[in-house]
Amino acid sequence: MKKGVSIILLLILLWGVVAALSEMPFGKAKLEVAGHYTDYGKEDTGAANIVTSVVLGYRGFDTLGEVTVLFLACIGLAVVLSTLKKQGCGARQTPSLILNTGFRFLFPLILLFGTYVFMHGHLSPGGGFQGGAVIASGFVLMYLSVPKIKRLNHFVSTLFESVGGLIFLVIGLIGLKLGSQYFLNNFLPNGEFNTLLSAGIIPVIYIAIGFKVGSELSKIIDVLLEESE
Amino acid sequence: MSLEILLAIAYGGAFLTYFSGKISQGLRDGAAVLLSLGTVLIVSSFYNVPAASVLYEGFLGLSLVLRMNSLAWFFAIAIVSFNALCVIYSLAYMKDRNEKDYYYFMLLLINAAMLTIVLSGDLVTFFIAWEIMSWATFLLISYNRNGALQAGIKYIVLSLIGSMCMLIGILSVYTSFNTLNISELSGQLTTASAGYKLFLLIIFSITFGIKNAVMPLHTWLPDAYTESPTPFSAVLSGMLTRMGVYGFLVILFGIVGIKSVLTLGSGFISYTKTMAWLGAITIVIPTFIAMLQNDAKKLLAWHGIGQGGYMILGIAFGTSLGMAGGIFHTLNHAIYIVLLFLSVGAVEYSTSGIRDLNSLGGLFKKMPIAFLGGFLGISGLIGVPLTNGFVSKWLIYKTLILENAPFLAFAALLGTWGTILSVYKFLHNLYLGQIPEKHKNIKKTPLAMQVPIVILSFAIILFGIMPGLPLKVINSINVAFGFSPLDVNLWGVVSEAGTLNMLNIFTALIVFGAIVWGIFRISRPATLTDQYDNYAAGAAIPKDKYHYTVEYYAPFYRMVKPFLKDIFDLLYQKVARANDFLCDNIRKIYTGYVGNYVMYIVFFMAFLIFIQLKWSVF
Amino acid sequence: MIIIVSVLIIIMLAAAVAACIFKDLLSATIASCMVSLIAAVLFFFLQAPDVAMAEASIGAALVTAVFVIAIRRTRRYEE
Amino acid sequence: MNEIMNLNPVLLIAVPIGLAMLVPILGLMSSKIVKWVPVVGFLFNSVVSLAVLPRVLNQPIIVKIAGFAPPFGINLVAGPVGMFLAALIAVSGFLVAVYSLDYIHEGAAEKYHILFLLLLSGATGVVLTGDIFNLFVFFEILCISSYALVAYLGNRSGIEAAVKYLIQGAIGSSLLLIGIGLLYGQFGTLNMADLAQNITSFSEPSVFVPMILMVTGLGIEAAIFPLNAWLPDAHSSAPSSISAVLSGIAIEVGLYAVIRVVFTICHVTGSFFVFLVAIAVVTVLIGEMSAFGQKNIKRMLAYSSIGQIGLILFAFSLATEFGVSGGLFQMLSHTLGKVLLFLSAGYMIYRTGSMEISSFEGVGKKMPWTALFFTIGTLSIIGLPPFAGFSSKFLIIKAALAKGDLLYILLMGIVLLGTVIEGTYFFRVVQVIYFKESNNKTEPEGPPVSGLISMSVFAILVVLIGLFPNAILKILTTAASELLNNLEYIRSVLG
Repeated sequence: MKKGVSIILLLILLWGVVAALSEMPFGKAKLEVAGHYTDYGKEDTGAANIVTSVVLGYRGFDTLGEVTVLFLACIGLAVVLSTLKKQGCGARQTPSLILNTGFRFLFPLILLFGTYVFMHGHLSPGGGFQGGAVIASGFVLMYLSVPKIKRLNHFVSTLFESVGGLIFLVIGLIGLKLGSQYFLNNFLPNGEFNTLLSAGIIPVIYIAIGFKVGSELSKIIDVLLEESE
Repeated sequence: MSLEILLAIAYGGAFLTYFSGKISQGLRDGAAVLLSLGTVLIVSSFYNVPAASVLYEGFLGLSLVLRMNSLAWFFAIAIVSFNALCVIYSLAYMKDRNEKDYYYFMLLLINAAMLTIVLSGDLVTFFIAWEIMSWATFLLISYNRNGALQAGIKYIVLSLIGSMCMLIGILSVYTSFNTLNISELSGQLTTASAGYKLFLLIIFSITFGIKNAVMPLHTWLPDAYTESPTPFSAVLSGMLTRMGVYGFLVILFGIVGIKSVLTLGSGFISYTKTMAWLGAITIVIPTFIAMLQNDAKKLLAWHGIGQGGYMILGIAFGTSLGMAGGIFHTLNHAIYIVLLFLSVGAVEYSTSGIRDLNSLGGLFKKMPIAFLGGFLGISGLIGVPLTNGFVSKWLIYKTLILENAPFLAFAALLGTWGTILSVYKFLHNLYLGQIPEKHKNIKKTPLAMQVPIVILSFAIILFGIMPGLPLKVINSINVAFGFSPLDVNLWGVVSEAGTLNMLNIFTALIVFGAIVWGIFRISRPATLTDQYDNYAAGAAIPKDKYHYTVEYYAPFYRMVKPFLKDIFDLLYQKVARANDFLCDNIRKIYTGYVGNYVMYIVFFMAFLIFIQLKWSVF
Repeated sequence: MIIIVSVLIIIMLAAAVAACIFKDLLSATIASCMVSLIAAVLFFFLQAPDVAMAEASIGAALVTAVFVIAIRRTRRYEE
Repeated sequence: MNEIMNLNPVLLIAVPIGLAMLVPILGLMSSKIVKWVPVVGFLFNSVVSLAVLPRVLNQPIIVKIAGFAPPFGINLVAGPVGMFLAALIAVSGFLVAVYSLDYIHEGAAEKYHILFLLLLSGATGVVLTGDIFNLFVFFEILCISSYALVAYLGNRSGIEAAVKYLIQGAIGSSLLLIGIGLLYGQFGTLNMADLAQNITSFSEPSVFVPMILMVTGLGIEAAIFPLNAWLPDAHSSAPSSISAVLSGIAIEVGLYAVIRVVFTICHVTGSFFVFLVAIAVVTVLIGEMSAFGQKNIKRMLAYSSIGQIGLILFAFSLATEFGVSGGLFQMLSHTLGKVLLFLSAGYMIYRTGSMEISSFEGVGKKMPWTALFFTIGTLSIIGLPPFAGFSSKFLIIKAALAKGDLLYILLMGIVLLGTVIEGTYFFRVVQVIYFKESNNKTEPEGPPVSGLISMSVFAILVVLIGLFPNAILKILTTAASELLNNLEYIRSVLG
C-alpha cells in the first residue's frame, strides 16, 4: 500500500519533471548568459580556462559561499562528533607492505599533482576545489597505509583553513576599496594571457582555496578517524 | 485640564504606585488613594464641559481621538468613583496579602483602561483600551491562585473571542468607511445596507454580550467574580462588566443609530426583539440560579448577570424612557452590587475568609456597618422604593408597558421575585439569625472598609429619593443621542406613562413607617433565646449542624434544582474538552517517523503538480 | 564512441541499482563509488574536465572514504 | 555617519563570514575573546544596515559583485525588503550574541560562535541576493549551520532531531536545486530579475514545475504546513539562543525566499494565492492546535512559530499592499516576540533544570525580570495592544477585510480562532509562572547581566514598536510595493 502510493507520487513527480524538460531548448543557443561567458570570458577575467573564469570571475561570490559551506561542514561535523560518546570499533588491520611502499612513492606525487591542479586552475582544467580534493585524497591514502596513524597537526590545519578563507575574503574586500568599488573586483593586472602569472587575482584565490579545501577535507577524515580510535 | 493629562495621571499613577511600593508600603497606599481621588476630582471637573483632543496622530494611519461628552462623563465619573472607593477599601482588605504592589498596579491600570474606553472618540482607541483592560483583568483575576486560575482562563478565552469579533467589526467598518471616528461614523452608517448593519451589530453584540454576560455568553462571570480578590470583584461587577453596556450604547445609538436598528428585521427575528428577549432570559434564569448558591460572592455574581439583563432590556427598545432606565440602572446596579461585595468582603475579612452562607449568621451586632451595607444593597437590588434600584426598575417597567411587551414585563417581574427570595437568604444567612459559636470573637471592621460602605449606602438612599440628580445627566445623554428629553425634576420623572415623584412616595412611606413603628411599639417586645435553648429529647445537639441558616430554602431547592442547571456552562465545558481532544490528536500527524515526513513533502509537490498538469487550475 | 558511452551508462545504472539493493553497506558504498567514477569519465567525454576532476576526487575518493569510516563505526549490514 | 551610509551592503555578508573564519585563529590565541566576535560582527551589521536602510527606500542599491553587470555576474539587491530583513537579522543577531556571552558555557563554544555567525550571514545573504543560485548557496549555509547547531547540545534527542532535520532539509535543498536547474535550462539565466523578465506565465508546466519544486524546497525551511514536521523537534532540542534564532529568523528567511520566488520571479497571480491562503490557514490551525496541549515549553513555542508562520503566509497570500506590509510587520513582531520568549524561556529552563511548563511554578517570584519579559513576549505574540504584535495583526486583518471577499473573511475568522487558542495556552503559561507557588524554596537567581540586557532591549523594542508603529510602517509600505511590483524590480536591477 505504502509502496504503491509512493510509486504513484514519484511517477507524478516524474511526469512533472518530464513536462518541464519537454520544453527545454536542448542544444539550442538560447543560453544567453553562457554565450556571453564563452565570448567574453577571456577579456573579462583573463583566465584561459573558461570554467574558472565563471567560477572565480563571474560567479566568485558563489565560490565564496561554497568555500564557506565546506568550512561549515567541517565545523559542523566536529560539533556533532565531539559531543558523541567515543565508541570502540573493529580492530584495525595492519596495512600491507605493498600499500605502505606504494604510499611512500605516491604521496609526494599526489600532493604535487594537487598543487599543480590548483596553481594552474586558470589555465587548465581544475582549480582550488579539485586540487584541494586531490590533496585530501592523498591524506586518505596516508591514513589507510600508515600502520600507526599520524595525526594531522591541529594548529597547522586550522591555520591553513582560516587563513585560506580569509585571504579570499580580504582579496574581495581589497577589490572593494581599490579600483571601482566592487567586491571581488580584479584589481591585479591581467598579465599576459595563458601564462602562469595571469588572470589577476584568480590564481591567488585559487591557491588560497586549494590550501583551504585540502586541509579541510583532510581534517574531516581526520576528525572522523579520531573519534573511531 | 485636558483629557490627555487625565489619562497620563491615570496610567502614570498606576506605574507610580507600583514603583513607590518598592520604596515603602505606606507611600504606595498613599499614592494609590491620592491618585484615585485625584482622578475623581479631575473627571468631576469635566461636568458639562465637552472636550475633544487628538491623543495620537497617525497610529497606523489613524488618529486616536479622545472626547468628553455627557455619556463619557457619566460613565467616567462612575468608574473613577467606584475605583477610588475600592482602593480605599483595599487598604484594609488587602493588608495581610502578598504582592500588593502588583495588586494596586493592576487595579489602577484597569481603571485607567476603562477610563480610556469611555473617553475614546474612535474605535481603535476603544479597542486598544478594551484589550488592555482585558489582559490586565485576567492578570488580576488570577491573583488569588488555585481556583482563580481556571476562572482567569475562562475569562480570557471568552474575552479574546470577543475582542477578535470586535477587531473584525472595527476593521470592516474601517475598510468600508475609511474612518473610525465615532462621531464621523454616526452619519455615514445610515447609508449602509441592512445586511451589513446586521452583521456589524451581531459581531459587536458578541463582544459586548460577552463582557456584559448576556445569557449564552455569561459563563465566565460567576467564576471570575467569585475568585477575584473582593475589592476587585466589586470593580469587576460595578463598572468593568458594564463596559458591555457602554459598548452597546456606542454601537447601537452612537454608530448605527437607533432608527436603523429598529428597522432591522421584523417580529421575533428583529434585532431589538432578540436582544430584549435575551435580556429577559438573562434576568430570569441567573436570578433563580443565584438562589441555589451557598457562596455569598457567587450568589452576588449570578445576580450581577441577572441585573445586566435589565439594562439590556432597557436599552433594547430605543425609547428615551428605556434608555434612561437602562443607563440609570447601570449606575444603580453598580452602586448596590459594589456595596454588597464590599460588605461581603468585610464579613470575609472578619471571619478570615469564610463566605459560605451555611456557616455564617448573626453578624448583625458584630458588624453593623457591614449589615447596613448589606441591607441597603439588597434593598436596592430588589428595587424597594426609596432606594435607587426602584427608580430605574420603574423606568424599565414603564418602558415595557409602553412598548406593549407584557411577557417581557412578566419576565422582569419574575426576576424581581427571584431576587427577593435569593437576597433575603443572603441577608439572613450573613447577618440575621444567631451567630455560630466560632464567630463570636471576630475582627472588627476597619475604618477603611467602613468609609466606602457608608458612602455607598448614602448614595443608594440619595439616588433613591432624588433620582433627578443622575437623571439630569442621563437626560443630556438622551438628547445627545437624538431622543426627546424626559421631563426630569429633582424628585422624579414626568412621562406619558405616569409620573414618578419620589417626594410623594417618601412622604407616604414615612407616614406608613411611622404607623408600623407605632404598632410594633404597642405590641409585646421580642425576647432573645439562645440558639441551643431548645428541646432535643435529651440528646446533645451538634453545634454547627443545628443551625437554621444551613440549607435555607432546602425544599424549594429540591423542586427547582433539576431545571436550573447552567446548561451553557456545561456546553462550553464540552466544547473545551472536545477542543483538548482534537488538539491532542492533531499533533499526532507529527508521527516522529521521518519516512512519513518525507511522504508529506512528496505528496505536497505531487498534489500540486498533478492538479496543475491535469486540469490547469492555476 | 557512442558504444563506449552506452556501455558506461549501462554499467553506471547497474552500479546505481546495485548500490540500492545491496544489504552489505560496504559493497553498496563501493558500488556508489563506481557510479561516481563512471560519471567522472562521462563528464570527461562530455568535455567537462573540471567537473570530471572534482567528481573523481570527491565523489569517488573522499566520499567513499567517509562512508567507509562511517560504516566502520556502525554496522556493516543493513537489517 | 555619511561614511557608514555609503558602505557597500556586501559587507553585511562578507564581514560575518570573515569573522567566522577568523574565529579558529583567535581560538588558538585565546578562548576568551572568541565569544565577543559575534557581538562585534553583528554590531557592525546592525549599524551598517540601519544606516543604509533609509537610503534604499527611494532607490534600491544594486551591488554588482566583481563589477559584472547583472545577468552575467552575481548581484545583490539591497532593496527595502532585503535591507529591512537584513537589519532585523543583524539587530536580533547582535542581541542574541550578547545573550550567548554567558548562556553558552558548555560544549564547543568556539564552534558555536562560528556556526552562529555563519547561520546569520547565510540568512543575510538569502535576503540580499539577487541571484537565484546565490540564494541557494546562502540557503545551504543557513541550513547546514542550523543542522549542526540543533545537534549542539549533543544529547540523544538533539542528534535525532538534527538528523531528521538534515534529511528533510537535504531533500528541500535538492528540490530547490532541481528547480533552479530546470529554470536555468529553460531561460539560460540565474539572475532573478532576468528570470522574472523572461517568465511570462507561471502556469506553463515548464515554469510551474520548477516553481513548485522551489517553493517546496524553500517551504521546508519556511515551515509551511505539510513540510514543517522537522520544526518542533529541531527547535526544541537546540540551545535556547539558537531556538530563538531558528524560530525568529531562519523560518522567516525561508518564507521570504518562498515569497520572492512566488512574487518576483514567477509573478504568480490569481487562484494560486487562494491555494496559498488555504495552506496558510491550515498551517495556523495545525500549529496552534498542536501547541495547545504541549507540556514542554520549547515545543510549545516551536509549534506556536508554525502558527505565526501561517499567519505571515496568510498575509502575504492576500497579495495586496496592505497584506504584504502586514505580513512584513508580522515578521518583525514575530521575530522580536518569539526571540524574546525563547531567550527568557532559556534562562527559566536553565534555572529550573526542566523544560516542563509545570516546573516553572514560582518563577515569577524568583526571576521577576525574566518572567516579565516572557509575559511581554506572550502578549505581543498573541497580538494584544500596546505591543508590537497588535499592529501587525491589525494590519493583516485590515488587509483581509479590504479584499472584500467573503471567503477571505471566513478564513480570517479561522485564523483568529487560532489566535484565541494561542492566547489560551500562552496565558496558561503566564499563570503557571506568576500564580502558582513552587514547593521548591531555592534562592532567587536571575539571569546574568548579558542575558538581562539583551532581553530587556527586545522587550523595549516590542513595546516601542507597539506604541510607534508608523516609523516602521513607512519602510514596510515601500517594501510591499517592491515585492508586489516586479516590473519595478526588474527595471531597477537590469536598468
